[in-house]
Amino acid sequence: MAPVDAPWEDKMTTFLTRRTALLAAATCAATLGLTAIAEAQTSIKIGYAISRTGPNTGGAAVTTIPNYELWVKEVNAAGGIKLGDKRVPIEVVQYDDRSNAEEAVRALERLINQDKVDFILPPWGTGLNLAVGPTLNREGYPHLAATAVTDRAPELAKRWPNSFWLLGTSADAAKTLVELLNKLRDEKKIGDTVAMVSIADGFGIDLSSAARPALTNAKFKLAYDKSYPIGTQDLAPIVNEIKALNPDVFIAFSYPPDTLALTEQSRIAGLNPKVFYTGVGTAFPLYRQKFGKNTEGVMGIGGWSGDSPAIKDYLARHKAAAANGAEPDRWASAVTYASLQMLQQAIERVGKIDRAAVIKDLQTGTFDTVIGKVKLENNMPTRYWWVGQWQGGEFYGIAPAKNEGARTAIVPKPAWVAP
Amino acid sequence: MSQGSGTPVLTINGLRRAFGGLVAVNDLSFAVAQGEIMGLLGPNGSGKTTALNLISGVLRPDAGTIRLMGQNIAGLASYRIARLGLARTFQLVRVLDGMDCRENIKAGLAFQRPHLSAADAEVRIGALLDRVGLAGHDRRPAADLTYIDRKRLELARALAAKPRLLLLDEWLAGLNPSELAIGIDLIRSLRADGITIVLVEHVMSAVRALCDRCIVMSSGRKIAEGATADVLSDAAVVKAYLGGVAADA
Amino acid sequence: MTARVAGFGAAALTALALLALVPRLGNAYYLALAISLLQYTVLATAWGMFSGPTRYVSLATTAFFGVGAYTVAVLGEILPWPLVLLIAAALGAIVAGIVGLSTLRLSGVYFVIFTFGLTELIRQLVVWFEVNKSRVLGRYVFVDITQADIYWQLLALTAAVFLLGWLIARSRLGFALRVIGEDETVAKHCGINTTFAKVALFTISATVMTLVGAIMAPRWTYIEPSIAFNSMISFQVLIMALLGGAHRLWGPVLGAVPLTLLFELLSARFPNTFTIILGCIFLLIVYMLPRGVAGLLEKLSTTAGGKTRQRATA
Amino acid sequence: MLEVKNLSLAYGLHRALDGVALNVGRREIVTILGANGAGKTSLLKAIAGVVRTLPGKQVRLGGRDISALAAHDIVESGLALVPEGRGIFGDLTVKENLLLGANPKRAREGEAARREQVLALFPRLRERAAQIARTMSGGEQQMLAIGRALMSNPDILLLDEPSLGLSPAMVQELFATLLRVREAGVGLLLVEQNAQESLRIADRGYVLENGVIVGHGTADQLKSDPAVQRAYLGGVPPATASSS
Amino acid sequence: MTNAILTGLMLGGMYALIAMGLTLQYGVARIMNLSYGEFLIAAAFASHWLFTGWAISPFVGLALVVPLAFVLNFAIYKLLLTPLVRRAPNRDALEVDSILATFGLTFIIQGSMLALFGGAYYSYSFLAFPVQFLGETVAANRLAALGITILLGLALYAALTRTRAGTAVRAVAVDPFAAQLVAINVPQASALTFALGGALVAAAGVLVSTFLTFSASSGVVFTMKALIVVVMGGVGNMLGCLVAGLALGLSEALVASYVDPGLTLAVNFALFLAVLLVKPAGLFGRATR
Repeated sequence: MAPVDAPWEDKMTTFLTRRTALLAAATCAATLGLTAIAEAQTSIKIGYAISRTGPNTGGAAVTTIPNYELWVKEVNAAGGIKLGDKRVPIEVVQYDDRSNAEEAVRALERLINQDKVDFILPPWGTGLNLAVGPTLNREGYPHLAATAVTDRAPELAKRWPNSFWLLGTSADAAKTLVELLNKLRDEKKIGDTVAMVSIADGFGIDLSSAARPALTNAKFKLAYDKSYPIGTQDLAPIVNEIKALNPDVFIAFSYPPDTLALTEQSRIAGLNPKVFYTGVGTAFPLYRQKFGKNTEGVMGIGGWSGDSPAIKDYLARHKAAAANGAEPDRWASAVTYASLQMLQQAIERVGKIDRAAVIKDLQTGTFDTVIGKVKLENNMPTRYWWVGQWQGGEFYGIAPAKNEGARTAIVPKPAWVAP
Repeated sequence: MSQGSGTPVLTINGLRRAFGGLVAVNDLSFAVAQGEIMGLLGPNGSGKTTALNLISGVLRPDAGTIRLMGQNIAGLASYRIARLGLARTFQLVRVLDGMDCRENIKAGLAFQRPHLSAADAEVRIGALLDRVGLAGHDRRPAADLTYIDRKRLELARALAAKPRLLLLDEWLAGLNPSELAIGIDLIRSLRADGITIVLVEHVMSAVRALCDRCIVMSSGRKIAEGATADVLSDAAVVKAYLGGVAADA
Repeated sequence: MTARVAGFGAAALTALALLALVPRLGNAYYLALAISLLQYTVLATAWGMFSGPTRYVSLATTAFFGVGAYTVAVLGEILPWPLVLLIAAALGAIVAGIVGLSTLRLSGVYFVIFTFGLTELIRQLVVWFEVNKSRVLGRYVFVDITQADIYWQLLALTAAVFLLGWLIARSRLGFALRVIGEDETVAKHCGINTTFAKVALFTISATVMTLVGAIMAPRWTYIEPSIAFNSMISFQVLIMALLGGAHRLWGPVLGAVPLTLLFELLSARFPNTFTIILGCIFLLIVYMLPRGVAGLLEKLSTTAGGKTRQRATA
Repeated sequence: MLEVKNLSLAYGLHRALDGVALNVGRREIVTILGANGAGKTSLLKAIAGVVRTLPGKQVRLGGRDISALAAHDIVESGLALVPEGRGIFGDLTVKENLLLGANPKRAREGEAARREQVLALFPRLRERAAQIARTMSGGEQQMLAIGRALMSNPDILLLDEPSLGLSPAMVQELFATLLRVREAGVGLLLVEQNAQESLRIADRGYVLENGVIVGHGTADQLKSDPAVQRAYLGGVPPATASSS
Repeated sequence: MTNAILTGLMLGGMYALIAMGLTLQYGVARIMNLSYGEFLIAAAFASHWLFTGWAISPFVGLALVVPLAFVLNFAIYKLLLTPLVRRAPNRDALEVDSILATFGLTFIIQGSMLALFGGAYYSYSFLAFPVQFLGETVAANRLAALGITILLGLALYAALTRTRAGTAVRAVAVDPFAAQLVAINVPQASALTFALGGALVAAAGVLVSTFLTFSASSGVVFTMKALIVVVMGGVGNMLGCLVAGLALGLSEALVASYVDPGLTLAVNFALFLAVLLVKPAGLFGRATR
């Protein structure tokens, strides 16, 4: 199972050391005469426009909004963000972007020009993050995109040096998945027939386009490779056809409603491949709530180090703070929360509202977050969780295997059981 | 076929139109000569209005030909037929309520070829208002007109196009005796302008006063045709139309 | 009359010149808001140009808007900008012509839902094509167009639309449309080619919508079908035009401007209860202003005699 | 039975009816003569309560004031209208149309017997029971319209142009039927452009011109009135007419 | 093949189910209800709440939610829509007004649901096990929904064709003017029919929630789907609704199985557009204008 290598004390020590260093840095900054400016600052205004209505609501409500709220609450409970030697509370300005690119852009322009916010938190989703990219770049605000997956991320990071693409590229995601499958095949745990479906949306198409050549190059047999449109109400024909092909691996680059529907339909049709991998939504607490014991062995995109104390602590805090005790999803939620921690640490290190300096710090600094230590290279993290798996009611990251806290995959997936 | 003088303006041959199982116009043939006023009679539902709708292109015939000045217009779109010189009024008077009188008439002449200059159009509109007895009402909204004035306006609109053939669908219905006399004179004067007229009418006094010839329809078929006086005393016509009471006018 | 037209023209030009200065204010938010106002003004006015006189309620706004946006997504980085706009306009006109010829025999709700279905069909076909043929979904538009450029283009388009609308209203086509709106049967018997008139107007209106989509596209960097073919645009435009009063050329503006501002105000003041408040205000408007804002203005401007003429005069 | 007083109606500025008064007795056929556009149809609609009238009207049915009732309640109180254009439910079957005719509560009792009476009056309806109404011929549709109205067990039946679109033979048949309806104790108010025929079966008549009642009398009086002859009887003096 | 057809039937049944209420509301009460889908989602939430909070089976939930929806919709018609019906000079005007008013209502209902349940996705498992049916494996919840759809459809069809009250409802749809001549209280009948439509959509919401994932903002999808089915079948026509629903469901399943799942919705819309081009008033509608 998961290696529990680092003794508790060690971690504690590192933590303390790190904190001391931070404190030292802050004190340094303060003594360098920045106190005056910090004193003038009675609060830090943070703004965001998020999809509270429209088709993006489902994603934003699970992954983004609770984390923004949790973070603000925690920071303010602790007295605020430390600017120099004093803590300054966060003041929030928020809008609804109505899941609309134009509204999102305008809302941000309002935040910047009317509300004169100090920092901006990004919207949910790839499309909206790309839409607001130019604005944030032009106005020099750091842009910590924690819910966008795009293959152009490296290029975008160059084009907009203020933007940080924390969720990685779909090419990387597909590559990691195929590497995992390759390894499993080498271990003779699976054969080489793969069935792949993808949602006809930027996300699904990017991923399937990347996975297709990767699978073919790795000599996997792609027995089924189709896409389905957003809003498809019954995926039974797809599942039934795949079942007839009896593949070793089932891959679905799907969105939450389809992820649930595909899983349910697979269970009903008795599609029981050795590897069962679904897309966004697999890591949602709703998935476990709906499928209970049947989640065991299901793989999905994302994941986290479920054994790490930081994550466990984060999970507890999230549950305590969110409405109805909702849990975070096991992928982008933690990244989102981590991005907020990074922002906070960068601001505190800079010690004043200096966005250019904060961007610089984000580019170069190292951050202590719930997902571990993060150090960005070319505005992107160096490691991601690309494949996770439900094991014993928790969704653990399993690939890339070199990631700290990676668990070993359970393959083959246990057969579906009656609920 | 034609008993009137000159070439036929309208020649109809074997016209037929059915709605579902109901044959509204059945094998209808007749001709209208230049300058003639032809009465089209028959009980309500006998197919007169359907015939007018077929001629004016509102409906497409199932069979048969309709020649206007020699050109077959059967199945042609209404607007094309209108541009070929056919104008009509409607059983339930149709004026453009949202416009004033001047604009109503302008609608009748603005889309004819060749186009009139704005000044010429104004002159024609004024003359038409005068002619139908609406002088001075140019800017009055059509919706404010009385029933009889609406009828006048509708006629003026139909005349605006300088039609060769004018179809009047119960245009005299609902007029009181003095209005009726004015109306009859007005229609008669149109003939003097060389307009050929097909008149669907129930007001027998007007039919007698105006029509050279009449056609009587019943259940979609032509049951009589001829000089007005002859037709109105025809036994079959009396039975079908006048309701079993013989007429010996 | 001529003096009045000249005076009005001068006033319009002055207003245009003043509006052209908005980007100089240097406030990106005001610019963004102005862009939004212009976008909906043009869309709603174009919508009203066709739907006002003909009373066909169209939900195809998004289809044309999306075609414009997608044209930019595909060609924006390859061809010079004016050429891209030209191609977008041509595509919009062609699609509108085909749609117009095939659908104008539908009436009432059948036309409404048809136009909605059409939008979805175009969107599904674009998706399918991108997925299976070009194998990209979501295109990036990196063109050298600033926010001010977008604003000025929209402003020019707005001016063009109003000028066009004014010219059409004075033209034979405009008069024909008024007659059609009053009574289509009479129109036909007056020698009006009603099909041509309606398709022509539909095409003009659709071309304008396509251009709006094309002009707006560079604002978002990233175009995917769900962004370009967002059906909310159709609904918003419809609602704005109806609320303003589609029976006059300037009616839709009276819906587009206040509603855009209202959306903005509510989403800023009440981000969490935005929808509920919006819904309530909406209902209030429907009950209080049965003939739209334009109807209210007309009512106020007519004397107590009550001779409210409800339809447009040229 | 039916008494109407001071009935006025306006469409916009156009006054379609102005202070109309009339009455119809039990077992009586009353006809309204008038040119197209004189307001005959409006008059029947106004009595039946399906159009909004100007205030001040008084409509009494069997002594009961029904002026303020909604159209459906007027039917309940015993007045049925066969409207111009028949107003049958074209997409429903003949049977269903008749079933709906008996929708008023007053018609429920004895419904089966009344149905038999109606089907006896119009045997064609029995043959066509399962047919969709709009697929029938005009005459059959008219029979259905009258049959449906009779199913509501009316005291007063208003008929707007019942002969419309019927062949002469069928008109004769229809009017014979109307006489039988009268014998059943129903009062009939008849609007008919076929003035000759309607005066033949009517007991009394009113002349309506431009929304105003300008004359009334017994059928015979009206038939011999020269003005009536000129205006509505095609100028044919009925005195010299021989029945065919 | 059997499987694709069976899947298509179940899907088509669902489409017919979600459209049945709308065809009543629009066909009879003449209200173009843009908030229709919101009512469906509201019922889905109610069912979810009853099931997860109180362990009340959705079948029992039907008995609670449906009558409540009836009362609620009746009240909405009486309070919100009657003024519009009264002031509308003709059907077109009522259409515009009802579009605007129910659009506003959409915001209110959706906003309330967002406030109550948040924007997250909801789903629960009920009868989520495979059953053998006609030699094929299908989901029990979908099959149950199909069964109830058929029952509801038959009951409704019988009520509309076999009873006097039902015939009266159809009469209002065919000709509201003539309906008052046979002593039908048209406003009352419209209100009751609107409410019945609301009850049906609530039933659809409860059933759909047993197998579909939904969120507070997914209502509009159902509104549009229902509108398409209704318009394709012919407004106000129950049979047309069923046939159109099944045609869409079958075409979707067959295309998914034999052509390309990516084209299902495109084919659906193409089918819908083609039907309208051939029959401008829908499969079972008659062109009246």
